[in-house]
Amino acid sequence: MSPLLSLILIPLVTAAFCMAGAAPRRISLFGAGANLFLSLYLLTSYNLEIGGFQFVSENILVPAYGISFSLGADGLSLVLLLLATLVTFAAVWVSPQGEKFPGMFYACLLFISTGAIGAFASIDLFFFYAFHELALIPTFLLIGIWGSGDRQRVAWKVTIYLALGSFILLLGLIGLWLAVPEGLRTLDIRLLQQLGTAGILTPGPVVYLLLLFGFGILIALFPFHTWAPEAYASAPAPAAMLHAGVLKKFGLYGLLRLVVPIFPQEIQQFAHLVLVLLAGNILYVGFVTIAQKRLDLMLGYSSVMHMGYAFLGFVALNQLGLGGMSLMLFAHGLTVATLFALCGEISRRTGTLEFSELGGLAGITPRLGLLFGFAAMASVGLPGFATFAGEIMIFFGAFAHGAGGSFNWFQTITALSLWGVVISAVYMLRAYRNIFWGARGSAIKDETADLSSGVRWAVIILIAVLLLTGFRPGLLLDYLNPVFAYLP
Amino acid sequence: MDPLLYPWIILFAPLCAAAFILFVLPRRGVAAGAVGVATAALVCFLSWKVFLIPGLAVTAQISWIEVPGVFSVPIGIILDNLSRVMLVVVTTVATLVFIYSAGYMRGDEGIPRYYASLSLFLFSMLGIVLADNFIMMFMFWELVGVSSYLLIGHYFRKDSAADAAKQAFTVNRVGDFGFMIGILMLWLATGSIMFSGIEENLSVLTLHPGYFTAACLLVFCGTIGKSAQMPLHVWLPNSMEGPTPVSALLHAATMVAAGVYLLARIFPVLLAAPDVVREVIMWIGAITCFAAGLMAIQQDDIKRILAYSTISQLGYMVVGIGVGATGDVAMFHLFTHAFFKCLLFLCAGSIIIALHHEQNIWKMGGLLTRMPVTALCMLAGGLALAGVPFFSGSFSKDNIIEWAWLNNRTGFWIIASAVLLTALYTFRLLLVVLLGKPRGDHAARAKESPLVMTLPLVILAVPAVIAGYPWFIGHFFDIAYAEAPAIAHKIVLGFLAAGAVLAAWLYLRGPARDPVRIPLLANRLYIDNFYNWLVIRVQGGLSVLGSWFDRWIIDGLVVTGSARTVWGAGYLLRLLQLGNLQAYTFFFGAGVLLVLYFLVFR
Amino acid sequence: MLTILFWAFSVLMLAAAIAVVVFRNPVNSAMSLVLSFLALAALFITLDAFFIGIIQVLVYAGAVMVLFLFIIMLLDLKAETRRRLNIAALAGGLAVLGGFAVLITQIIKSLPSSTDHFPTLARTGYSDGYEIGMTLFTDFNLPFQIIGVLLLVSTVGVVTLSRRSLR
Amino acid sequence: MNPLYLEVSVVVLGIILFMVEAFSGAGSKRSIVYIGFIGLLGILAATFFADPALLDSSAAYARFYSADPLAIFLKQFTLLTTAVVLVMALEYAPTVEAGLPAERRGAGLGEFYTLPIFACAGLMWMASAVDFVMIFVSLELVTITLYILVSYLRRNENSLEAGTKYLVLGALSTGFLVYGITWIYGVTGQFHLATIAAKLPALDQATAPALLFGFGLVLVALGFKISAAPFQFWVPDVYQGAPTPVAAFLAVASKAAGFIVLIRVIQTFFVVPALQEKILPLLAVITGATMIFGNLAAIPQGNLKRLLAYSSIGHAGYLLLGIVSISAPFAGTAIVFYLVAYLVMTLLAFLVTTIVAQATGGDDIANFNGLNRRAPHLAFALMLSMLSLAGLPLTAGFLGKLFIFECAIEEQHWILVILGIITVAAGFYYYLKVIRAMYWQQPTDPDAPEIEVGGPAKLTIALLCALIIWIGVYPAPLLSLLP
Amino acid sequence: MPTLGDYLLVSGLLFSIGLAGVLLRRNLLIIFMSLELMLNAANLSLVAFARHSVTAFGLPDYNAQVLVFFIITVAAAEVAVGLAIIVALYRLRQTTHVEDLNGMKF
Repeated sequence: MSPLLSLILIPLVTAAFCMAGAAPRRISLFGAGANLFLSLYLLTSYNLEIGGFQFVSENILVPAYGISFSLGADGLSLVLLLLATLVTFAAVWVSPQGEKFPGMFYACLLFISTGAIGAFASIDLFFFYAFHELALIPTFLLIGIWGSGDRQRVAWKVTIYLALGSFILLLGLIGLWLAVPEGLRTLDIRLLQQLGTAGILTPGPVVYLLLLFGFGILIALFPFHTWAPEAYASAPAPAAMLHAGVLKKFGLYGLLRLVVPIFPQEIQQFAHLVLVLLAGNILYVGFVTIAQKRLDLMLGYSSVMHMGYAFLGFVALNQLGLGGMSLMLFAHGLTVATLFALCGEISRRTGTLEFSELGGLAGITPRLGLLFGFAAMASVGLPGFATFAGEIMIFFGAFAHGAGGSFNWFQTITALSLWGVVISAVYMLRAYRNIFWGARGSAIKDETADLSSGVRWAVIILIAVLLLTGFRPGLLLDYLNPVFAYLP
Repeated sequence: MDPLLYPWIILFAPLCAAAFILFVLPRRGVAAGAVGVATAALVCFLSWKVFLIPGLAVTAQISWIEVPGVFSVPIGIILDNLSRVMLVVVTTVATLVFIYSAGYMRGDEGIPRYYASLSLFLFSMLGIVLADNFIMMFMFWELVGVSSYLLIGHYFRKDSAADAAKQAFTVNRVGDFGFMIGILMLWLATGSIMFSGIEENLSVLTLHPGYFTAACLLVFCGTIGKSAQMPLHVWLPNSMEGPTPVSALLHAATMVAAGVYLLARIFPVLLAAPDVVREVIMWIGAITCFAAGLMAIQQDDIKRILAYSTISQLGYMVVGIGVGATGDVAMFHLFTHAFFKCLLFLCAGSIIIALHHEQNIWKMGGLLTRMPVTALCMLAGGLALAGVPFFSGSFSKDNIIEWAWLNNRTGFWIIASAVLLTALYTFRLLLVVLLGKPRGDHAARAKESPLVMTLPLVILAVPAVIAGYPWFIGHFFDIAYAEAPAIAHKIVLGFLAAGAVLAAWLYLRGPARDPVRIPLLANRLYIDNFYNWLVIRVQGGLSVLGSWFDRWIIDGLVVTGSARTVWGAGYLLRLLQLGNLQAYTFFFGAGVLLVLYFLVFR
Repeated sequence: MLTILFWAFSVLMLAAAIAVVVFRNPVNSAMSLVLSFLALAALFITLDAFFIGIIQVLVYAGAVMVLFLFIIMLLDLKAETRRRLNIAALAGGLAVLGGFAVLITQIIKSLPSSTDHFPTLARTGYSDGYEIGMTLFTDFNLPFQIIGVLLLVSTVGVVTLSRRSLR
Repeated sequence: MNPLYLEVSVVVLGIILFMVEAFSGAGSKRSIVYIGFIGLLGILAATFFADPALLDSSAAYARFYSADPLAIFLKQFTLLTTAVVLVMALEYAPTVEAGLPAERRGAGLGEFYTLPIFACAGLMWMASAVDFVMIFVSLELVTITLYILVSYLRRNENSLEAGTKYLVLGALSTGFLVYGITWIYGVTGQFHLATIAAKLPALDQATAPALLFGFGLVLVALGFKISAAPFQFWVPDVYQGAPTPVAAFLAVASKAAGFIVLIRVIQTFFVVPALQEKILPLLAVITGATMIFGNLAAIPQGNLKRLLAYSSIGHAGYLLLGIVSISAPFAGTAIVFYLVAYLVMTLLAFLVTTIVAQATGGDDIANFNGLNRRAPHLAFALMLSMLSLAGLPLTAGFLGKLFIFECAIEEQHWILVILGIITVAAGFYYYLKVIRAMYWQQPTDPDAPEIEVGGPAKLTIALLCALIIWIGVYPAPLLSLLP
Repeated sequence: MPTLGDYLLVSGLLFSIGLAGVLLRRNLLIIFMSLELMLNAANLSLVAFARHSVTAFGLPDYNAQVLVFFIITVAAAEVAVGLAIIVALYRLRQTTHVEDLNGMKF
C-alpha cells in the first residue's frame, strides 16, 4: 500500500473505530500519532535531488473523465501533510476528556483531518476537491453539537458559506478542465501544471476569477471573510485548530498548486484587484480585530487578517513571494492551532473569554501564560518563529515588483501591509496584557489550574516546530523552493 | 579555541543561557542568577579578547533564508572597529548590570524570568552589533524590542507596568514599520541587503534623489523608534516601570543606543545620500534633545528625570550623525554616555532600594551622608552628564556641539542651549537628592547598598570620569575632532554655567517642594495626551466603526441579507402552494399558456 | 347538406358543453354531457368515422354517463348552493381561457391545410369496423394488450377503493 | 432473450400475485412481497440477457417498441425501484392496515403490494415507447395505477386529498397530452417518432406554429410527469399525502420514465435546427424556474416528505439542465447517471423515512429529533442520503451534479449554471436541517426504545448506503453499464 | 362543405369549454365531466385530421381512429377510477368540493 494512501486511511479507519465506540480518545491519539510519524517518515524519505512528485500511485476510476484516485506528493504537499498531521495530533491531544458523545467527536476531528490530508496528497483534481468537501460536514457537526455561543446559527452560516464557495470553486475547476484542449483532457494536476507552464492551457479570466473567489471564500479573502471569526469563536477548540490551522490552508494550497502555474497572465492582469482586497484583509480586518472584546473572536479575525499576507505572496508571483506564502501557510497553521488550543484552555478554566473579565492570569497559571506568550509572539511575526521568515519573504517578494527607484501598486500595498505588523502587535499585546497581565480579573480564581502536562506538551511541540523552522527555515525551504523554481 | 569562533560564542551563549534558565531552572532564582552572570562574564571576556585581536574577521556565514539564485539572507558577523567597540561597551555594561541585578532583584519571585529575559536581551543586542546585513539587524532589532517588552513588564501585575511594556513594543513597531520599508527600498535599489553590498553598489548606481532620501529617512524611522527620538519618544519614560537595572542597561546604555549604532553603521550610505537626509536627522535630533531637556526639568520621579535626560542625550548623538564628519562623532558620545548613564541609573536603583522603592525625588534628600558611595558615584555620573569639563561627557558632547557650529548654526544654538537644560535638571537632581534634609522617613533611615550593588557603581564611575580623555578614547576610536573656533566652546561653557547657577539658585536651599511649576513641561508638552487621544479616540473609533461595518453591513446586510433573501424567496414561493386544487389548475393553465406563447409566438 | 348538418351538430354540441359547465345541478350537467356526446358522435359520422361514432354513443353516452349519474345519485348530490363568487378566480380563469381560445384560433388560422376541404374517399362500400379491427388487432396489437392490462388494473383498483368495511 | 418478454413477465408476475392474494390465507401477505421482490430481481437479472437483436423489425410491434440501451437501462432502473418500493411497502404495512377499512386483518394489503408491479410494467413499456400511441397508452397505465395507489389509504384524509389532486391534475395533463399528440399528428400525419423526425425537415415552414403548439402541449404533459415548473404544484401535496412507498415510486420511477420519454420526444424535434432554436430557450426558462422553485421553497419546510417532494422538484431542475445541454457529447450519460444516483439516494431517504415515521408516529422533521440516539444506523443512513442529495463529494449525488454541470458549462449556459450554484447552496441548508434534527436536537422522548427494522429493509438500507459511496467514489463500473 | 379548419375550430372551442369547466367549477364531478369534454375535443380533432390525411388506399387514416378508440377506453377507465376516489372522498368528508381539500398546503 502506498504510504500516502496509508496517511489517508489511518485517520479514516481510526474514525470508524471511534464511531464503533472503542476508547475513542486513546485510539485516535494513537492513530494521529502514527500518522504524524508517517508524515515525518515521508518527509525524510523524499528524494530532494530528484524533486517533483514522489510516492505516486494511480488508480483510474472513470476513464471517460480521466478521474483517477491518484496520490503523490512534492515538497509543498509534504510540508502541508506534516502540518496537517501535526495539528491533528495536537488537536486530538488537547481535546478535553469527558466531552459528550466522545466517539463521534473524535471521529469528526479525524474526518476533518482525512479531508485535509486527502486534499493535500491528491494529484487528481477530482479528489483534490472532493476530499476538502468531505471535511465540511464534520465541521458542521462539531460546531453544531459541541460548539459554544450561538453555535447553531454559526454552524449553518459557515457550512452554507463554505459550500457556496466550494461550488464556485467547482465551477472554476470544471472550466479549467474544459479549457484543456481536446485530446489532452486530464484531471492530473501534474499534467495540468505542465500544460499551464507550457502555455498550452489558457482558460482565461473568467475561470481565473471563479477559482480566485472560490478559493478566496474558503480562505476568507476580504470581503468574504465574515464566516471565519464567528466559526472559530463558536467551534470547540480542537475543531478550530483543525479548521483554521489546516483545512483553511486548502484554499491557499489550491492557489499555489493550480492557479499559479496556469494563470500567470491573469494573476498579473487582476493583480490590482487582489492587492486592494488583501489590503482590506490586512488593514480593514486588522482594525476590526482591534475592536474585538473577546479572545476567540479576536483570534478569528486575526487569522483572517494574516491571510492577507498570504495573498500578497500570491500576487507577487515570484519564487520569493510564493516560497514565503507556502512557508507562511505552515507557520500560520501551527500558530493559530496553538492559539486556539490555549484559547480553549482559558475558556475552560475561567468560563469566559471577555477581556473585561480576565486579567492577571499569568500570575496564577504561569505555564499557560508563557506558552500563550510564545504563541502570541509567533502570531505577531517575531523573528525566531517561522511566521517571521514567511512574512519577510513575502514582503521582499512583493516589493520586488516593478523597477527600483519608483513606487508602484505592489510597493504601496506592501508598505501598507507592513502597517499590519503594527496592527497585529497592537491587538495581540492588548489581548495578552488584558488576559495575563495587570490586575486580577473577575473571572480568575485562586484555584484556577495551570495547564495539564498533556496539553502542555502538545502545545510545546507545536511551538518547538515553529521555533525550529523559524531558526532554520531552510529545513522547509529545501522542500518548497524547487516547487516554484520555474518562476522568476 | 579558534578565535574565529569567539563571535559566534558571544552571540549565542546568551541565547543558550536564556533557554537553559527558562526550561531547566524556572524555579531556581539563585541558580538562574548565577548562570546569567556567568554567561555575561564569559561573553564580556570573549568580547575583550576579540577587541584585542587585531584584524580578526569572520567570513563564515550561516544561511538563514536561501532561495537559490534569487534571494538569500545570511546570518553573518561583521567585525570592524565600530562593532568591536560596541561589543565591548555592551558586554561590559551588561556584565556589571547582571551582577548588580543579583542584589537589586533579591527576593523577587521572578528572578529566573528576569535573567532569562535579560540574557535574551543580551543575545539580541549582540546580534544587532554583529549583524552584517539589514535583515539580520532587523531581526535582532525586533528581538531587542521583545526582550525590552518582557523586562518592562517584569512587574506584570501592575497595570502601569503592563501598559508601559505594551506601549514600548507597539511604538517600537511603528518605528520598525518605517525601518522595514526603508530596507525594502534600499534592497530594491541596490539589490543587496548586506551593508557592504549596499555601500559598494551605491557607488555605481544613480538613484533618484527623492527615492534615496525617502529610503534613508525610512531607515532612520527605526532609529526614531528605538532611540526614542521625537515623536516616538513616549515609550522610554514609561519604560521606567521596569526594574531599575533594566532601565540602566536597556533604556540608557545599550538598546536605545542601537538606533545610533545603526546610523553609524550605515554612515557611508547617509553620506552618499542627498544632504537633506542628514539635515533632517540633525533636526530631529536637535528638537528631541531640546524638548526632552525641557521635559526633564519638571519631572519628580528620579528615573523619569534620567529617562528624559537619556532621550536628550540620544538627541545629541543623532545630531552627531547629522553633523559629524564620521559616525564616530556620535559613537563617542554613545560610548561615554553608556557608562555615565548606566552609572546614574544604577545609583538611582541603589537609592530606590535603600528607600524601599521610593522614586519621588521630593521624598529624598541628604543622601550624601547616608549613602556615601552611591552618592559620590552619582555625583561623578551627574557631572559627566551635565558635561562639566574634565568629565567624560564634556568631551564627547562638546565635540558634537562644535561640529554643529561648523555645519549648521541654528542647530548649534538649539543643542547648545540644551546644555543649559541639561545642567539645570542634572544639578536639580543632584541637589535635591543628595543635599538638604531628608524629606521622608525612608530617606532618613536609608543605608548604603550591599557590595554586590556598589561594586558595579564604583567600577562604572571610573570610565564615567575618564572615558572622554583622548588618551583613553584613542584606544577605541579615531575621532574626528571638530575644528570649531574657541568661541563655540565658550558659548557652551556659558550655557553650562548658567544652568548650574540657575539650579543652585533654585534648589540649593533645600526646598520641600519644587519652587518652579510649569504644567506644560510637567505634562511633557502634552504629547502623551495627544497619543492617548490618538489611540483611544482615533484608532479605537476607527476600529469600532470598522467592527460595526463588518458586523452590520458586510455580514449583516450583504451576507445574512442575501441568505435572508433566499429564505424569503423560498418562503414566498411556497405560498404559491395554496393547497387549493382550483388554484393549481389555474396555475397549470397559465403555465400552459405561457409555454405555448413562448414557443409559438415569440 | 353536410354543411348544415355539421353546423347544426356543432352548435348543439357546444351549447350542450356550455350547459355542462354552467348548470349548477350535477344531474343537469350530466344530461347535457350526454347530449353533447351524442352530437359529437354525429360529427364523427359526418367525418366518415362510423365505428368511432357508434363507440362514442355506446361507451360514453351509454356506459360512462350512466356511471356518472349513478354516482351522482349514490352520493345524493344537491345542486350547488350559490356560493360567494370568487371574482379573482373567475377573472383569472376567464383570462386563461380567453388566451387559450385566441391561441387556438391563431394556430388554426396559421395551419395551411385548415382551409382544405376533405378529400373524397377512393372507395365506397368499405367496412369501417373491419378496417379498424384489422388495424387494432394486427398493427396495434401491443398497445391493445397494454390497454387490457390497464383495464385489469383499474378494475382491481376500483374494487379496492370502493370496498366497504364489514366493521 | 427477446426483450418483449420482460414486460410480459412483469405482468404475469403481477397476475400471479393477484392469484396468491385471492387464494391464500390471510396471514401470507408478506409472502406476496417476497415473491414479488424475488420475481422482480429475477426479471432484473434477465434484463442483462435481453438481446434487442431478437426483436423482429418487420413485426407489427416494431413501430412501437424499441429496446435500445436507454430503454433497457430504464427497465432495470424501474425494476430496481419497484423492488425497493416493495420492501418499503412491507415496512409501511401497519400504516396501510390502519388506513384501510378492512373486513379482516390484512385486507387490501395484497393489492397494495401488487399494484406497483403493474405500474412497473407500464413504466417499462414507457421506456421502450417510440410511438405516441404507445407513449399514451403506457403512460396512462402508470398514471391510473398511481391514482389508485396515491389515494389508497381511504381513512386518511391526506391520502384521499392527494389522490384527488393527482387525479384532476393528472387527467388535465392527459387532456393536454392527447390534444398535443393530435396536433403533431395533424401536421405530420404520423405517430411514430422516428418517422416524424424523418418528415420534419421537409415540412412547410408555415406548419411550424401548429407543430410547436402540439409539441408544447406534449411538453406540458411530460413536464407534469417530471414535475417541472410551472407544472409542479401537485408534487408537494401529493408526496406528502400519498403513502410513503408510493411517494418514493412517484419521485423516482415515474419521474425517470418521464425524463426518458422527454428525451425521446425532444430528440425527435431537435432534428430541425429552427425548432431547436425555439425550444431550447423555453426549456432553459423551465429549468431555471424548476431549480429555483424546488430548492428555495424547500427551505422553510417542516415535513420531511414534503421537503423531499420539493427536493425532487429541485432535482428535476438539475436533470432538465442536463436536457438543456443535451448537445454536449456526454449529456446523455450525465442524465442517466444522475437518475441512478437520484434513485439510490431518494429511495434510501424514503425508506428510512418510512421506518422512522412508523416508529415515531409522524414524518415531520421534528419527529427525527435525536434519532442518532435512538437509531444511530438509521440516522447515519439518512445523513448519507441527505448529503448525497445535497451533493457532497464522494457521494453519488455529487458526481451526478458534477457531470450535469460540466455539460452545462460546456454548452455555456452560464445563467443556469449560476442559478444552479445558488440553488445547490440553498439545498445544503434544508438537507442539513434534517441532519441537525437527528444529531443536534434532543429527542422528544429520551426513553424511547431502539427502532426495530425488518430484515429486508436493513439489508436494503445497507445496500443503498454502500451504493451511494461506491458510485460516488468509483463510478466507472456503473458508467460502463450506462447507455 | 365544412373545411378541416371548421372542425378544428369546433374542437378547439370544445376544448376551451372543457378547460373552462376545470378552471371555474368547484364540484369535483363537474370538473371531471369537463375533463371528458377536453378528451372528446381531442378526439374530434384527431378524427378530422384522420379524415383529412387519406391513406394510399384512399381511406381515412385508421391509425388515428385506433388512437381515438384507445382514448375512449382510457377515459372510461379513468372515469371509473376517478369516481371511485370521489366516492371514497365523499364517504370520508361528505363533500365533493375542491375548496374543502386544503389539508396540505405551502
